[in-house]
Amino acid sequence: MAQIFHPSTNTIARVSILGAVFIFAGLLWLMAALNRSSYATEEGVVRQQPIQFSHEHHVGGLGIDCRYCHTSVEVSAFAGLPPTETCMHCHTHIWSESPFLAPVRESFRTGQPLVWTRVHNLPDFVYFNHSIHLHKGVGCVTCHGRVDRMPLMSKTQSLQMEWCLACHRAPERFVRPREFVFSMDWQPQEDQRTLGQRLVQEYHIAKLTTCSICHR
Amino acid sequence: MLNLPQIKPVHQHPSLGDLATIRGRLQTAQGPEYWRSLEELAGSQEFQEFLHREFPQQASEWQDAMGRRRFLQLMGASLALAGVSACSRQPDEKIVPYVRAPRGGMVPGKPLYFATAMTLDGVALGVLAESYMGRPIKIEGNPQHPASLGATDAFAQASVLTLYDPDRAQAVTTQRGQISTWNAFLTTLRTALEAQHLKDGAGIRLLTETVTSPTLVQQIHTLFTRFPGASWHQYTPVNDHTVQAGARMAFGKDVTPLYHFEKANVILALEADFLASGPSTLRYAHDFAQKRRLPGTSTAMNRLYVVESSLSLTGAIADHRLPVRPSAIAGLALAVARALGVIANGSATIQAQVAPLSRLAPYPPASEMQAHWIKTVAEDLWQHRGASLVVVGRQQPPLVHALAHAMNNVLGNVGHTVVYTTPVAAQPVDQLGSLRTLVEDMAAGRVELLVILGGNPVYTAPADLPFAQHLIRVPLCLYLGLYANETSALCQWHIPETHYLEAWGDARAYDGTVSLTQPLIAPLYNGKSAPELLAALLEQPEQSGREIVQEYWRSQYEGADFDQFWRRALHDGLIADTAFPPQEVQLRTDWLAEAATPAAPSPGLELLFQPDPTIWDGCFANNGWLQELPKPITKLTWDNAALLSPATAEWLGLSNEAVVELRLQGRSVRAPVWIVPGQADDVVTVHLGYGRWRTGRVGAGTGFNAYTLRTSEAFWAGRGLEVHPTGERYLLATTQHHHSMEGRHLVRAGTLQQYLEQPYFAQEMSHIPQPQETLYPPQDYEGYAWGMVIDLNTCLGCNACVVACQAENNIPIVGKREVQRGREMHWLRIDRYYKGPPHQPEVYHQPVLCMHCEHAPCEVVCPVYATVHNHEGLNDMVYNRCIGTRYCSNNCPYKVRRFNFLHYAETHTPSLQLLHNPEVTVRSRGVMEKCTYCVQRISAARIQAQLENRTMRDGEVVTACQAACPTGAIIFGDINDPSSHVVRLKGTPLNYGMLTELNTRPRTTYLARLRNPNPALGDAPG
Amino acid sequence: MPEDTGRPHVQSEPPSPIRGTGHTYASVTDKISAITLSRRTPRGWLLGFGVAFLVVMVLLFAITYLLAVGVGIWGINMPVAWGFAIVNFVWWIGIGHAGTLISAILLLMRQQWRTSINRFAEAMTLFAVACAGLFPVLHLGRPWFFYWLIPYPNTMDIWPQFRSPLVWDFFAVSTYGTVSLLFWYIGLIPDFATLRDRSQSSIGRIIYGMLAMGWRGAARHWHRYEIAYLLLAGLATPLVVSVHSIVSFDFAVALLPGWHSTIFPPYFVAGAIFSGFAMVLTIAIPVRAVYHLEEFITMQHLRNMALIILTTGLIVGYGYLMEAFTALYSGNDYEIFTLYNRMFGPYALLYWLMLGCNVLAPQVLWFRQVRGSVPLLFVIALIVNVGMWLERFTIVVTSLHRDFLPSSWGMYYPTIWDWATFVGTIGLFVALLFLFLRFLPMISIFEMRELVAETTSSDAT
Amino acid sequence: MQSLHTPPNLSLYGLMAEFATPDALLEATRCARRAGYRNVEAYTPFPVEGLAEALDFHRTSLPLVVLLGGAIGGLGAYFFQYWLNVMHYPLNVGGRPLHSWPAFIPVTFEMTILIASLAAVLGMLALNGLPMPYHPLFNVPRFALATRDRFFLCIEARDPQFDRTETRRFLESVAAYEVFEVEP
Repeated sequence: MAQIFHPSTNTIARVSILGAVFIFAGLLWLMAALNRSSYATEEGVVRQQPIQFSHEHHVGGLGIDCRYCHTSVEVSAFAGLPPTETCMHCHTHIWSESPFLAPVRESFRTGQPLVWTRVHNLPDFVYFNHSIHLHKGVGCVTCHGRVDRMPLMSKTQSLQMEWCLACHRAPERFVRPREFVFSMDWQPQEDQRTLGQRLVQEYHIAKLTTCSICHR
Repeated sequence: MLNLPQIKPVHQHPSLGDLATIRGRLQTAQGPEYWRSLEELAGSQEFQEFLHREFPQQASEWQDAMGRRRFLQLMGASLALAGVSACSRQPDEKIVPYVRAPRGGMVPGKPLYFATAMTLDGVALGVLAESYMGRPIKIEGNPQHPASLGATDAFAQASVLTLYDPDRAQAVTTQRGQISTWNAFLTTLRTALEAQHLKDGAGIRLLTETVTSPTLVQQIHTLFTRFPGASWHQYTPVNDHTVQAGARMAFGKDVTPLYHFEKANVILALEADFLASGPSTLRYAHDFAQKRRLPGTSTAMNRLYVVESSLSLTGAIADHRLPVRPSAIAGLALAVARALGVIANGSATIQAQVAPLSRLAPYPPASEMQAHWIKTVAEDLWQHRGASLVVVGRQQPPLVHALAHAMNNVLGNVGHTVVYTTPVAAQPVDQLGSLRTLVEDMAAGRVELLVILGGNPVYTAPADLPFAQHLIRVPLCLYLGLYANETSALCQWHIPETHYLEAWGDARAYDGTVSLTQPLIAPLYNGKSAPELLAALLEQPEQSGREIVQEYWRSQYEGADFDQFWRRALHDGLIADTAFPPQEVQLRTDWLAEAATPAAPSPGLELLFQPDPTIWDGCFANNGWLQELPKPITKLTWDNAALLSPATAEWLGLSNEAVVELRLQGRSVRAPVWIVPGQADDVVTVHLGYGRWRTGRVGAGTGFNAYTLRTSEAFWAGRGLEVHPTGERYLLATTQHHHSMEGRHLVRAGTLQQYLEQPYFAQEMSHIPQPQETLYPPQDYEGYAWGMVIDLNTCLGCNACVVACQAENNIPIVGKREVQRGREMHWLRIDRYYKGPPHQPEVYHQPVLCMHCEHAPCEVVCPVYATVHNHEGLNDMVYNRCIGTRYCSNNCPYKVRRFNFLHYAETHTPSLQLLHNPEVTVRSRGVMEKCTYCVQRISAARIQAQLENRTMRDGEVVTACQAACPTGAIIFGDINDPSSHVVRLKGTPLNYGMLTELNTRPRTTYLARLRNPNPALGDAPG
Repeated sequence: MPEDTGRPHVQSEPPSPIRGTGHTYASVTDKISAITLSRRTPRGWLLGFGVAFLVVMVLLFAITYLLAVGVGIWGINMPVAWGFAIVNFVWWIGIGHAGTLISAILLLMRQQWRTSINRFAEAMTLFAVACAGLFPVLHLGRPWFFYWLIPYPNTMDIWPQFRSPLVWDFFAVSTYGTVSLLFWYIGLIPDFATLRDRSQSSIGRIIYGMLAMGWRGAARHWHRYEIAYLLLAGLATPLVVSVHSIVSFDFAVALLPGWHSTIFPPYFVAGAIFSGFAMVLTIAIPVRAVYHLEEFITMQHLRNMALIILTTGLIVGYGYLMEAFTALYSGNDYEIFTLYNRMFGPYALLYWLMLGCNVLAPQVLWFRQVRGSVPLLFVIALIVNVGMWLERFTIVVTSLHRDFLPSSWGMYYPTIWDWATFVGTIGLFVALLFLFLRFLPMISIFEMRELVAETTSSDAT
Repeated sequence: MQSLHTPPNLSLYGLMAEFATPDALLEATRCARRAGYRNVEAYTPFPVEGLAEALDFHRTSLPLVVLLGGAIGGLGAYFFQYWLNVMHYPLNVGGRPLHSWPAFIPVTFEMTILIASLAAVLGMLALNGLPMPYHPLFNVPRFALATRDRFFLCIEARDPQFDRTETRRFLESVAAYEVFEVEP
């Protein structure tokens, strides 16, 4: 019989076998990476909103407290979204003619609500409660980032389960004194660990990682 | 994390596109705008969609188009191994804030509770409605209300589903079906009324159900002052005219007996299902339980004798139950009365009166046995003079009621265990007579304007009254009703009625207490309440229900600050001190004279009518929760049946599901047979309310219409019934196929005597030695550790907990076909077992829900951690992790797990999605689910406690089933807290765990059932 | 340059027949490879494959409908949450045991007769495992999440729950599949080389050439090859035992009466071998007739397999006996009831049928004449296949449908979709088998040559 | 003889002799070794007993590879399960201990087998230098019979003692059926 294969096939065969291993490993890595990439988590993604609302201006600039708009954040699971009314408190007086605010005035007149697109959107089978997190000393910034520096709102955290667990497993790494939960620029005066451990004691923060804490 | 498209809960905040828009509109609208926006809503596309939408329980396998598409996407995704990378981009979610913040201190994401009242047959039950972002989603009992005391029944629990029922009448219709408007109606009405003015309204007739509402009554009276010629007729298919007649016979005036079971030590119930049927059952059950429960050391326990022809829940818990045919009860009552010396011995002897009670009753010979029985019961009653009670049910003729009054009189019970008050019905009339005169008037053409407020007379009227055929001839007929039904079909005008959660109103509770109804949501379907319609008749159509009710009470109120009084009344849901005071009654001496002694029971079969235990007289026919709710005794769903005793069935050569033709006085209906142990021989029981020919998609095609046999003389019971086998079969859907405990100690029961001698008998019953030692290290649960105790001694099997659980946890209904396949979804079921001879069995009820075993067998076999323990010892079920191997269910010895074999969840009908509890995930196809001990309530309480820097108090967490239970048979709490109620009960000797020999260590345990038989009758139930 | 004279003629083609038959290295090679290399495809094959293929289409349709609508299309319910899917799974896995058993254990036991049947027995194993593997995935409520059984790093920080027998199953079955495949493949390498060197078509040469990986029968290669083969056999033997033991854990680990039993592992393994050999016979007998392989698959083979069936059948019978005994002896009401329910309950007929097929029918194999009659063997093999399926049905369904609480007792009735899926997998199995017979050597050629060599030398001595 | 016409300077892979029976090959191999040839390889249609020994090829590291594979698989699997259940995400599953070692055994066992088997097969192929679709021997047409019924002995050119004519003579002397020159 004559040769069926060219001498080069030997190399090709070996290389392809070796390559297959690498490609497979590579694929696995790629998936893991994709899952955590901002493509999947939508970190930093700015969404189309009815109004170009700037937290930077209102929080950073004017220093309006979070609770002025997100009224129920301390008492309810849901932080609350300001009714058009709230906007109009000020905007009947200032920028009352601004074209940017036309939708707000429209809504106020017609009674048709503004329809926003959620930026921090957990899956529907996850039950998150704002009030208790604040009460235990989790700052707004910890999960929402420096909104006072965001002209347009976007996520800064992945909000994936492993991210939640990171804090639920080691709260001392993230908690802060209650009085500073709404502060944008709070920095621990002492070592976060020691502070954290003290607060965990003080606030009776349990490391809750069982399923029904979030899923029911 | 894969975003599971099928799992679509209605979230704390608007989450789904279509829903968001709907709710957005609901929320943003205020007062009149609200109104308008709902009309817009009616026009909107998604609204149209849900009007023409199949219901979940018709869930034909292909029906779920969405699911299919979604599934293919998912398949594609996961096959392309994008699945592994979890394609975790979530779809954009819209969020809709208010325009103006709502009044009334509503916090977004937190529920509010409003007191209101639900009426059934005109009588009120006070409830609290839980409102979530403006949506009423759950009914709880009103602790301040005398009829509720915090408990609810299955009807109240299921009433929220009726509120959102897309099959409800949507618009004013005329000419038997054409869509019209309220204003068009008003014009017609005005002209008609003008015509009537000339003849003092001689042509006006008003047909209502029993009316207790003071406001409505006043309106009606005003109407009659304007139109003296008009007349008012009342007809309710399940009415108390026998009770009234009986009282009139005994006392010569209209009074209603109110019972105090908490004071009664010996009770004789004659065909009286006082624990489960009627407007006062919740209160009576509560009071009865007071004497049934064994708190701590007390060993006092009442004794209940029941004589009835068809096994009822009251009969099921009786200490002695005597099944006899309806016609024989009178004789039996007479005999007891005679034994008590109520009547001097007449010609007839006990023997003569009693025999032959039953041709088929096996050993011992009926007469002897019953003679002995009667004697013993009479003695027992006599010994407990003043603390005994004789109760008679509405199915019995007036004579028997009168006899009972006489007996209670002799026994000195009046004023103690029974008091007499003004009837709650504003105008107690013989409703049959009332309807008959109306029909005669219609026949004679004297009726020109007929106004029907509620009810469904065309369907429910006695068969011998040609109501329907004369109704068509009435020139102008206005019908106010929730549904387009048999009656609306024959009326020129149909005005959609408001649901009680949409309307203002008032009504009296069983004891006369005025209960207020206030709306939690603007009418979803353009409805009008009865007061509003009457206002229109009074030519003040602009009056809103609110004004009408408030104005009436303003006029009634003498006090200073009406607004404060009104606020208080609304807050409490009732007007204080409006209960009728007890009246002095004098037993007439000659009452017996006019009472014809009952004819000795004729041989042959008898027919007994009963309101259906789950859909009552048919008014709940389109309520899926109630349709799929297993009937307490038969465990049937979606159908009624002809109930026969085993002996009778054998004698007739019939078996379950055989179709027979029932013939009574020339009328006939075809019905499937269902054999019920404990049914009296020679009696066929049929439940009313089925066989509707014009109803919604849920009720359509269920059961047979028992009204076709029901005539004004054979109103509750009829003689001379013929049963003709047809050889056909009709498949019924039952949730329990096997009725014996197979000698397993699941429900543990004993007698009071046994308990006194050997308190721990229940725990000693467990025949297999329990392994106390285990290989597993002890799990220490610091903090809370939740546990439950269910007291079988006070559980009546009334089903309230089952529906409460369904409402709280978004449990879907699956439909008859799936139930037949054994796929019902109830997280909490009530097992019913029989023990002893089939003609006189002992009956045991056992609510079974997840036991939350500490050594849960289900968890170990789950390959994906979809069910695991939490730190408080709950057996968590993580729906979004579940892949549906169903191994957990196989390994669950209690079989409490439920699986979504198909897409059962209601995710397509927007109006029904408004009903979803946002705190509980809506489960997708292919996911296992089960009782969670209402973990959402635990979480809420835990968070609240922590926000207030305290620990949870005992009783702070109340599970849905516990809240509903009228007898407090379900107790939930922290077993780490030695002072908690649940720990106290778990410490009692009666406490036992089911199947503990498997070392599952259930957190849910039971208190053994006790019976208190009369030694003189032996331990036999009879 | 020397005269090449006196070339010794002793060395011209020495006739070396397999005992009885007149076979030489050349003839065995030619005869077996001819089946695969022949250019024209026999009509019978086309027909058979066509039918099988249609049945596979039925399977695909059933699966599509299943995935679109949900497992609700099957007859499963509460309490019988497992039905045909698991029954078929266990049945197929059991069948899949003969192959590896023959190749591994018989190899270790130096049973030469294995050579002519091990190749397609292994193929059968692979196909059976493939069919079996379908079911655990399909029976999931949400099959598209089957990969949650695989331990892979994920953003949920959640891994499989390794206490669950289903996870054990997953590892056992996938390992078994992989190892069987390896076993089969290295067995094929030298034969691929043969086909490569004998194939007339260039495509054939290239494909077989690639598969052969350039095998050239070097002595050193053969040496390592034999060691590797032996080691694999050594590894596969405990594996084959472990796999069905673990499958039996699915039941034995649960607390259900009728499942929770320590005898399950050995009795499942025996049952597996039992059904496996039955299936080998069911296939071997027709193949042998159609392709005239009587010289390779001799009556001796059939007789040996018959004996194995008889033996394992007895073990299985003992298993049934012990089940009954332990139930009665335990005094545990639930166990006793389950036994009683199997014998006299609604599914009693199937139970007795099972005993008939698995215990009674094989007893006729005590008779030499029966072992000698091919048609009888075939019939018995079929009976045993049915019987073993019934056994799995009995175990799964009758234990589930009446367990602890009488209130939740129920019945299980398979639907058309249950049947479609089951029959479909049989079609898949047969179709794969047809492909195998056509394109791969169904008998290990080089081992046959070895046999020729050994018989020659033993004849010489 | 085509082999005679081949130009002498042409480099060879080696010389290959064909035999008809395993015994002849065995004999020839032994002679070759005795004659001091080292780079010798025999090719047979099936494993011939004693041939490897005749080539003085005794030990292979394959068993060691397999042992390592098994060890890695087993230990790896067990410790992964331990890490997961005890350290990474401790969850209370049915009240069982976090470290439920009996439950970890099946997977450990299966992984042992799996990795060991993979090691066996891949190790064998690797040590045999497979896949090698191209090999000089295939240049010899008669070599196709090496997978049928013929037996070959090849003395490679890189053998220090290799000499075109000497070796050919030697091979013919051991009664080869025919001798071929194998071009690289």
